[in-house]
Amino acid sequence: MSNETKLIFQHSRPGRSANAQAPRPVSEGQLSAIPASLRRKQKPGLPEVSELDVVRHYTNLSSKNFAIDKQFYPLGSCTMKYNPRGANRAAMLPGFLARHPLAPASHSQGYLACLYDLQNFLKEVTGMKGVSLAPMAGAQGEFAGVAMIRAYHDARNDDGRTEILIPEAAHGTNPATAVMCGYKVREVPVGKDGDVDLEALKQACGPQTAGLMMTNPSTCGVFERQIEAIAKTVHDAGGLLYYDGANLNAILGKVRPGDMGFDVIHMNLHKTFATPHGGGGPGAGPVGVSQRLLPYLPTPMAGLDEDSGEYSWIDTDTLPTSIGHLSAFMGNAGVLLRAYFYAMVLGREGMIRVGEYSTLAANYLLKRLQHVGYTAAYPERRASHEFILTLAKEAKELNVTAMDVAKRLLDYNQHAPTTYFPLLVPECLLIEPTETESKEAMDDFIAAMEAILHEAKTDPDMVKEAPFTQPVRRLDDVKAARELDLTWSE
Amino acid sequence: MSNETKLIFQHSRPGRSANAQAPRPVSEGQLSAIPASLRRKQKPGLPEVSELDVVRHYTNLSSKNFAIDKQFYPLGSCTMKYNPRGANRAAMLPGFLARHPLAPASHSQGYLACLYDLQNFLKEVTGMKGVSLAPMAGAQGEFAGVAMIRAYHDARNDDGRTEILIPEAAHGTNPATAVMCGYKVREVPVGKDGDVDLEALKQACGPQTAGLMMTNPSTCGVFERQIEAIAKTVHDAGGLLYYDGANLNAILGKVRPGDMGFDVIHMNLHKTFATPHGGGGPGAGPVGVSQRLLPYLPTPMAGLDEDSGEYSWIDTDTLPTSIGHLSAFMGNAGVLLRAYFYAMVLGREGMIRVGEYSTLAANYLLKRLQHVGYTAAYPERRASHEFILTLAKEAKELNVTAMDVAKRLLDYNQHAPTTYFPLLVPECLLIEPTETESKEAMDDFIAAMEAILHEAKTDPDMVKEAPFTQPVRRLDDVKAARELDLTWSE
Amino acid sequence: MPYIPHTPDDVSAMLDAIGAERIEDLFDEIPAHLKAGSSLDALPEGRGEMEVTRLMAERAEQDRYALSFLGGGAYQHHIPAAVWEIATRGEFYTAYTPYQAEASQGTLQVIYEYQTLIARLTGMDVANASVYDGASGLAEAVLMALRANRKSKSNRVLVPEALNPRYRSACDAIVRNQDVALDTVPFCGQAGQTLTDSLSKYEGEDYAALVISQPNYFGSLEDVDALTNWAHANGMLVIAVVNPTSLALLTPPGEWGSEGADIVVGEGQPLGIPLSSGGPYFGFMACKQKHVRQMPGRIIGRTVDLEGKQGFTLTLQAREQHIRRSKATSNICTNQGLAMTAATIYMSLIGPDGLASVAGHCHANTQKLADKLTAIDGVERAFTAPTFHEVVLFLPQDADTVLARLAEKDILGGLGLAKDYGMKNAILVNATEVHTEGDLDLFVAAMKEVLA
Amino acid sequence: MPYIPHTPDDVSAMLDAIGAERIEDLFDEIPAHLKAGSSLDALPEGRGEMEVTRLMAERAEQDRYALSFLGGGAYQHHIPAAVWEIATRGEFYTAYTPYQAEASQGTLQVIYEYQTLIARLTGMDVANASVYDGASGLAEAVLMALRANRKSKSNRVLVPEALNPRYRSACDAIVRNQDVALDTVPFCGQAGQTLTDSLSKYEGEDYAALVISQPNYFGSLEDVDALTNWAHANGMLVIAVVNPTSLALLTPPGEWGSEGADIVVGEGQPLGIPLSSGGPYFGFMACKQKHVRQMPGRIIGRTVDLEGKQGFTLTLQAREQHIRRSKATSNICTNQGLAMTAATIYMSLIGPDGLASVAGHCHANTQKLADKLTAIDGVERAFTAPTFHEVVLFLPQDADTVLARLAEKDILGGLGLAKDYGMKNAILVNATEVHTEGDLDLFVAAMKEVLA
Ligand SMILES: Cc1ncc(COP(=O)(O)O)c(C=O)c1O
Ligand SMILES: Cc1ncc(COP(=O)(O)O)c(C=O)c1O
Repeated sequence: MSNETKLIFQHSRPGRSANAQAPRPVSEGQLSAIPASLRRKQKPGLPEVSELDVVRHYTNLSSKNFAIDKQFYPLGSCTMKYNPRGANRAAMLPGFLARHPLAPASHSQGYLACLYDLQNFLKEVTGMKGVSLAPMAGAQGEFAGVAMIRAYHDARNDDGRTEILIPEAAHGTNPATAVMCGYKVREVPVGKDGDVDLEALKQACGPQTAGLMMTNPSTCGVFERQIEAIAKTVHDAGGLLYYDGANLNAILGKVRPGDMGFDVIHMNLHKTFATPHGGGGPGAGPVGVSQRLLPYLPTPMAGLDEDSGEYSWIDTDTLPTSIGHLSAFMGNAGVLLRAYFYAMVLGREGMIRVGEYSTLAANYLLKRLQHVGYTAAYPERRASHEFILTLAKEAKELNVTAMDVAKRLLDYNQHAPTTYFPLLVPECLLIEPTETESKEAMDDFIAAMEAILHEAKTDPDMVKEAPFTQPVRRLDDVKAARELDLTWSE
Repeated sequence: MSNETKLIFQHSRPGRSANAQAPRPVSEGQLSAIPASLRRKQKPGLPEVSELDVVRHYTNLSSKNFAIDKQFYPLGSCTMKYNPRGANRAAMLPGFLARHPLAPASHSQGYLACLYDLQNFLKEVTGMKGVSLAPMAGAQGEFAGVAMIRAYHDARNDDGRTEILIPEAAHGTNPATAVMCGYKVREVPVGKDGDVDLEALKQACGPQTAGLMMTNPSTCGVFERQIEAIAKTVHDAGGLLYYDGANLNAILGKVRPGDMGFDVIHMNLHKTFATPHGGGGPGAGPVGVSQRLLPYLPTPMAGLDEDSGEYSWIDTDTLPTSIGHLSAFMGNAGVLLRAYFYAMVLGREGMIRVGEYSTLAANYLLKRLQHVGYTAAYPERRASHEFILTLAKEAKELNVTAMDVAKRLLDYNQHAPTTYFPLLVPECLLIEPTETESKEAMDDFIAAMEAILHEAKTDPDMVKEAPFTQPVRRLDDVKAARELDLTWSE
Repeated sequence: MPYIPHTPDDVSAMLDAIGAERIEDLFDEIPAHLKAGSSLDALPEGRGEMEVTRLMAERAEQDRYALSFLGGGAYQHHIPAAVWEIATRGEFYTAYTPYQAEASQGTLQVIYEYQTLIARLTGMDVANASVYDGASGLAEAVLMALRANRKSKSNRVLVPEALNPRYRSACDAIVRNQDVALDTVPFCGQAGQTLTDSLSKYEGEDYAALVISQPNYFGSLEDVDALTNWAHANGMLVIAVVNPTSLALLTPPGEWGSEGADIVVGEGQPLGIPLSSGGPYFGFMACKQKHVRQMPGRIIGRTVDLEGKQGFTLTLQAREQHIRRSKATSNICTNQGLAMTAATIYMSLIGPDGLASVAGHCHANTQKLADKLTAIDGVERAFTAPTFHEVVLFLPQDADTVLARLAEKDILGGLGLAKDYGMKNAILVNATEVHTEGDLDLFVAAMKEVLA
Repeated sequence: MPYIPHTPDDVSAMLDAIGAERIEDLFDEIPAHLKAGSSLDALPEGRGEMEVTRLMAERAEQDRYALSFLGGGAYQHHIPAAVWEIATRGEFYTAYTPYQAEASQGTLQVIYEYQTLIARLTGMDVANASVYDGASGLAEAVLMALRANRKSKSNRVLVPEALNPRYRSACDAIVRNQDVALDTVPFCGQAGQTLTDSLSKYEGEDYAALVISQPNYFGSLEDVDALTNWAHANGMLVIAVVNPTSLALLTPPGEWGSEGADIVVGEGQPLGIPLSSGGPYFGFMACKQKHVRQMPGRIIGRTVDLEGKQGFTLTLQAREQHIRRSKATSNICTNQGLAMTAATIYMSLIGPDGLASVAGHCHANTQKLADKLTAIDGVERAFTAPTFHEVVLFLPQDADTVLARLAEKDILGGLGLAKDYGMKNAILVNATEVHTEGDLDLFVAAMKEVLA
């Protein structure tokens, strides 16, 4: 009666197999061209199980997950909106699934047409001059973006620029990316109102500045009001402005990064364009650039010969200044097709609604949560598509932390918000409802939050022990790290 | 924190919709050809919900089901074997899904080829002379079979035959079918050893006998050893022999109904041929017949012109003696395609293994359950692909019934066997493991049954209150029937 | 061994536990000379999923066509992707009939919701959990009407000639075994409708029910109020056969005439079920509360559990074969559960306004198509009655020949009416929301070529 | 409003709660002149799921071809239907990265199983939860080797010319930003292999690692033992780039030479992932236990909960960007989780013997194809080394022209080597278990025609 699920390996029995799936064994004679010295001595330890074993095992495992398809999932900075099932069907059409990445352009016109259109849509909604769909996730988009900044300075032989500036609220991928691109990172403080400390920025800027990476709205869940001054400061110093588009959902159709002065941007299609997160991935992180970075876009991209109406690949042979390929082929095609589907269904009016309704939802949720007794981190500010609560008071007075509240929410069948990010707000919960959740779904969440606050006051120990209703209770992370157990053995 | 799932109607809000799904509204002008007097006054009360509402609601509802994909499901007489996912994919190929049932033969050669092959496979495995795939479930197959018996007698003007004989252990569809075909039903008793009471049968047979319906192995889970004598008795009286193929799994590849002397048979493809049960259906109940019933097969069937290699439909114009169509088109095509897939994967060797391994599993399970203390209904007999336990002793001594054990099994994450069928065995559990369940799965079931027997002895009240772990506790069936609540209203 | 998990070790362990030496021993109760009547040579050798999938994919490809305007009881509609992605989840797809209610609340609640949806769509009080299809559903409805109409002693039911001929024949094939007669009410050759005039000759006769099809096979809309009132005035029950899509726009049977229809059946396929060569579809069936105990098929009720919590369960099982055996209302057992599940998801997704848009486009597109086709010389509408989403057109040439020539161009241009109605030059044409203006024009252009 | 549930009532209620009049008010912190820089005219009007699906289906159709023998890093294989039917279940498909472990045990256990499978397949100690793809995975491996090889002070790594050129260029595009240099080891023009001879000139030089590709881009099998031992003897780590299917037959990197490779990466696509125009695939990455703290990407550990029950959780997070920021081992955050989930299901279904059969058929079919093609006058094998499931053939004519003419017949006959290796007459051809004898013969016949 335990709900501990065996490992697939524990179902294994020598000689068992799902043998409708494999071709008949070949004879040793058919393998004679492979030298014995290169042959494996023991068969690899994959499980030997039946087809039913596999189907049952993974079906049962799946039921141990929360997911948008089952729960409200207000994970800040992650934009957990509804993933249209129609997009999945379209991307899984046999014609798309069977296309080899290196099929000649003559046999790729349908696929290239989708990419070409998507590139144009993304240019338009971001206000950038060119877009490449190649990066495989947000972080790879960041990498491409910063590599382009570097290529830009390099091309001008402007080689004293060794630093990237990053507001302290930034996502961890920003500094990590800057380092991967060979830069040093200098953090810029954020003020009490959630905006960047402009004075500090001015002081940090200089001839060593390659660029600034930021998101707007920031991960503090507020719109950076001094964006123009920031842009001017960085540009005046000769640096470029990078936009981390993870928060694009907040402003889609309202204000465009290109119009704010950004030189380069990545978008997370697995956020703003509703492609699924798949329990960790895949995503897609297209990059958009202003005029001056066009020569450096990562390849390949889809091109169109207006005369013949033929699509083709733009690759390093036609764009030799490109920073090049970031993967063996051309990015996460299946994700791009899903985003294309989404963009086509939304169309121009739909894009504009995204920013509006995600912002409406976040401001509603914020106000209601304040009303039931929670503390906003930036009470004077509008929420963007997300906002931060701080539980510093509760932590101090009741010894109930943001993590405790997060865990207790699971018992109410609500996924927890993002916890402890951004790091600068103590005991924070970063909450993002998205535009696809109904008011009733938000009201259920509010009711749960209200109940938990009450529990925190009346029975804090219980809250600290939560969750009680999940497949496991709180896990021993220290043991996990100290006594590493990363692969299973009998 | 309740796991009560709202009704979809409770998510409804006026004006909400999943509007990526519907075309834009038409204008009233476009509807002007429809007289106002025929127009609906109020819109129908379908729920007004978002796409996410729907996906989440039905995903969550699905998780309140047991299913083969999640649990061992030893429901006797139902043959809950693994439903190959490959069959689902094949049947859902766009080409198959898009074919209109009335598309001309010129545009149906691929589909007809599958049907034609399947007809031949079924003829071969049952030993019958002709097969029609038209019936949409077992019961409709029974209907077709008995209607053919009637057509046969009618054609010979043998019109005094007003009765169908049915062993008392038979499935309820058998007598219900006989009545739908205009016959009276006479039950034939079954002996203590599970075989038909041959003497009683002889007495029941006569000029009023249109035929006998039986399954072999019977629903007592044993092979009817006197089958030849029974056949002779019925045939001598001028009656025909009907085989309820629901239990075909037990003998597939071992002994064929045609060779046992049956004149007509239906098969449950949703049992023997591994097509899914879908929470109640659909199934497919093809019928096979001996030579003398060939003229009466239900239409349409797939035919082949050997010379041209062209497939065509055999319909009432070419087979005017047919009992005709049983549905608007030609049966549950998607189910037939799944069965075809299954038959092709199994092939001839695979078919033979089905009977062998389902019988092996049942006999193993029976022996082990006897060993842990349960009582077999027919301890002297071999099990077929299923067997019966009787809990008469436990009911009497501990007041724990077959139903109590069934409900308690759910707490052990095991689906319950069939309860109280066949009616002639008191407090019975009819158990069918099928050939697709591993020994480990059966051993887990045995362990649960052993534990429950122990609980029944030590804590019978608890067992009587089970289940405890399901979305609901035992339901008030009396209230359900007395205070009928069959549709939801606000 | 595909789909069989047992290793040689498992087999010996199991045989040991049984006390048998070989698997073959387990069949020792079968008379030896009956065994192995065949080595199943007509079956091919088993192949892997890969090969069989490829073979079937090739066969599926073979039957592709560009464009279809076939209706006649099965219609092309947009099916939201969510419908089958959810319906084929293992929890729905591989569950059995919900006999163990506690472990089947998912399926049970779906059915309860479905019953509610069908009742609301048809304007009736209650619905069952589906029957095989529309045509066999009509047979069940006829048998039900005979039981339910206590005033009538007859075994006869009136059926319009304009009802889908496939429904008439399937219904007849089923009910004639109980000596039930279906008498045919002719349609008006001008209007393409069933007029009350043609019923007058049955006045005063004992019929258990009148069947009314809305729309009828020709796509024509019947004067359902008049027909219903006539039937009730003559002591007959009314069995409505309806297209579910049309009900978003048309008066629901529950509101026909002054009392409404008594029993409603129809083909559920338009509600999210792919054409798929004719099945699995599902028949829906609804009735007035007072007839519920005569209704065949499964019915789910809402009740409470031990702790007073809402739950769902099979109810009124005393109507069913597994309890009532030869006294059951029908022999139906397995129904069309999964298709019904899909339809429930479809109806929830499409909503009341969405279904009205679908119905509206079907109607408007069919009108437009008829207009375009009748602009061709010699092509004209056969009937004067208003239509829903099908229409009969007369061609200047033999219809079957024209249709065959269109098919050579991979356009399935409609159904001929020669076989069923002797109308050699007539075709029955359907368009739905899936057809674009371009699709219609392609058809019209091809028709012009063929007729030229 | 597609995908937005709010009714006008909802909107007013929400605005009321906020105390705003119009939605637009919520954007009052955005400088007005920045707003509405465009009315997004480059975007079309929104369309329904039906229209967009039809458009995309037509485009997907456009790209169909009869038969393909393209490999070069992505391979056609049979994918069991169960793989994606399960992987696209909402619970996997729509979950986020498992940050809340208690509510993500499904995904977490899948990853733990996946780590185990990859470790076993490669013969390594540990694996991470996937990187983007094989090529970017190689870049991560190079950077990791620089960190892990404490003995080396260099920023240089040796890379064989016979490594997939797409891997070389992507790897370079990534690592050159940190001033890492990839020096190219040429291959032997006769054998099509990387010989230890060609390495001798690097002896004594400080390189952090040697990359070994098994098989290499030409499909040739390298003498991995000799190469591994050479690298270790020269103070370098060994980075193995392997095809996962081949590992069912070939010595796993963990057993190469006397000590085994140190880091293993490869493209996971052959393990149940559709070709799908190049992605999403996933890169797998494994290493020796002692290097685990240098490995990038997510890693799952098994632990216990409060009650001592087994559970799974993200571990060693101090390597990752969300904790370690600029000091992280990589910037990777989102990975290829769903593809990894599919691969886990694939590996479980196919099993060790099944994968060996797949690999065996790939090899045997490619051999057979090469034999058939080289029976054509003027077609010959380019290299002498043994191959796995790809082979380079010389044609008597310009390869790109031949391939284009084959493509006109809807046969994709291989990849040209002109651009990457200047081998104008050479093609790289692959066959797998999906190709039947008939497929091979079709190709051969077409090739004969084209060359005739
Ligand atoms: C603000 C921000 N930037 C960047 C990223 C990185 O994107 P990805 O996970 O796709 O690499 C994320 C993702 O969580 C993010 O929230
Ligand atoms: C012995 C037996 N006969 C007949 C049937 C009826 O088959 P169906 O449910 O497909 O109508 C069943 C199904 O449960 C059965 O078990």
